[in-house]
Amino acid sequence: MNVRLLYFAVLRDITGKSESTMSLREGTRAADVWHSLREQYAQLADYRQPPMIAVNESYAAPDTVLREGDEVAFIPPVAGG
Amino acid sequence: MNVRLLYFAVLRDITGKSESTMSLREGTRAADVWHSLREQYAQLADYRQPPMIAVNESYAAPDTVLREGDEVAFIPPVAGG
Amino acid sequence: MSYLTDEPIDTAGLVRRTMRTSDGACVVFEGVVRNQHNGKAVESIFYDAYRPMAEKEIARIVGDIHQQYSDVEIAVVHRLGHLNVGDTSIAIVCTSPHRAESYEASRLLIDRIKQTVPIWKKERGPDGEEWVGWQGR
Amino acid sequence: MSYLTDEPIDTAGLVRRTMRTSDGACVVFEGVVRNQHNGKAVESIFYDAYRPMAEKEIARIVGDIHQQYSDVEIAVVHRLGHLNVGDTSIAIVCTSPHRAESYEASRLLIDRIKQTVPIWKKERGPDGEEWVGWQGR
Repeated sequence: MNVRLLYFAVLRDITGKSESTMSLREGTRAADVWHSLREQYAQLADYRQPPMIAVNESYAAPDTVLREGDEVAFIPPVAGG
Repeated sequence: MNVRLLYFAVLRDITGKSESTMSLREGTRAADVWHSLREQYAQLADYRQPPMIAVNESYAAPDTVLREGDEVAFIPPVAGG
Repeated sequence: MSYLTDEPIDTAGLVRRTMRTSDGACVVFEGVVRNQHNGKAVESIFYDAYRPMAEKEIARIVGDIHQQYSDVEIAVVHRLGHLNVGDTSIAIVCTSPHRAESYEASRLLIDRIKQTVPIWKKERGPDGEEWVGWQGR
Repeated sequence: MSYLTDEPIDTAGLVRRTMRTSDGACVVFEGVVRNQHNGKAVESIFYDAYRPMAEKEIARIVGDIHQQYSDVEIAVVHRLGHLNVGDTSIAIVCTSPHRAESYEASRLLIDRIKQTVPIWKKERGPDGEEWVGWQGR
């Protein structure tokens, strides 16, 4: 199955993109996607704890099982206001 | 001795003036002035307790002894803001 | 500078003149003439004041709050005379590097101004007019 | 209506559109770009957002506060993009018949918006630029 990843703020700077599509095995959890990003980007390697996670524009737990077509975004520490 | 009385808000409406001069015996206290106003104006007769009192533009206690040339104002319940 | 005015209050201008480049927060309180009070319709209000004493009282309150919250820059303007529903009667601007102090200072300022500053209002409505606070004594 | 904008925020217009004739109090919070942060000079800020989610989060927070303070009318606008020192990044307007509710609602709104709405800022100064909050993790 495929999910759509969105990158914001520092994560967009680190990955150099604002979105990508990732092919996943059934049963993959949101936190697993974070760990695969940590393997790809050296600047994320130290961040074992994923940041906050959003699935389909709502906050979701790290162990959320992803489904075909989900939109997934990792939310670095927010600083609005 | 003489003091200058200032009338504001409801007290100006009741007395029909914005200021007056009153001749007082030495030793007269601020509250005594209030009671002489109560005798003059029927609408004040029921108000045994004087409102807040200002002497020379600062709040003062009812038993403040007045002096020649003092500016005295009775302060009805304030409603600024 | 005077804390009292007979003209409409220019809140945006007040904010502009108060903000410093080190300020990250601005809390503005505006008191506005409502269309009713204790269930009675209000059409307009006349604000009266013991002007020189009101200036001194507001200055004293601003000084106290400034001493308690030294990071907060403060501006206060109270309008007097005839105001209609929707008109701003008082504007209080507090600016500071961080927001907590401005919220607290703002709240204390309006509470204390309402308690002791010699300003009065006469409400006018379809049933006549009355000085607020006098009837209830 | 959108809670996000790429244009300068018109706070006075926001107040005008929010006030009802039954409101006697208006509390406005403005967050403003400061000239420093944790002792580092700041020249400008770039605000980024996960826009559709930020809209939903702000709507959710406004809905919660409105439920808790049903007398309070609320308007929120957050600006995105490049802002300079002195520019308003967020304006929160709360109006109500009496002041206590507007003060409380205003404070809760800004606290909650800062906690969960997916908006980020990159500070730019003479020493370079950095995403606020990332370094400290």
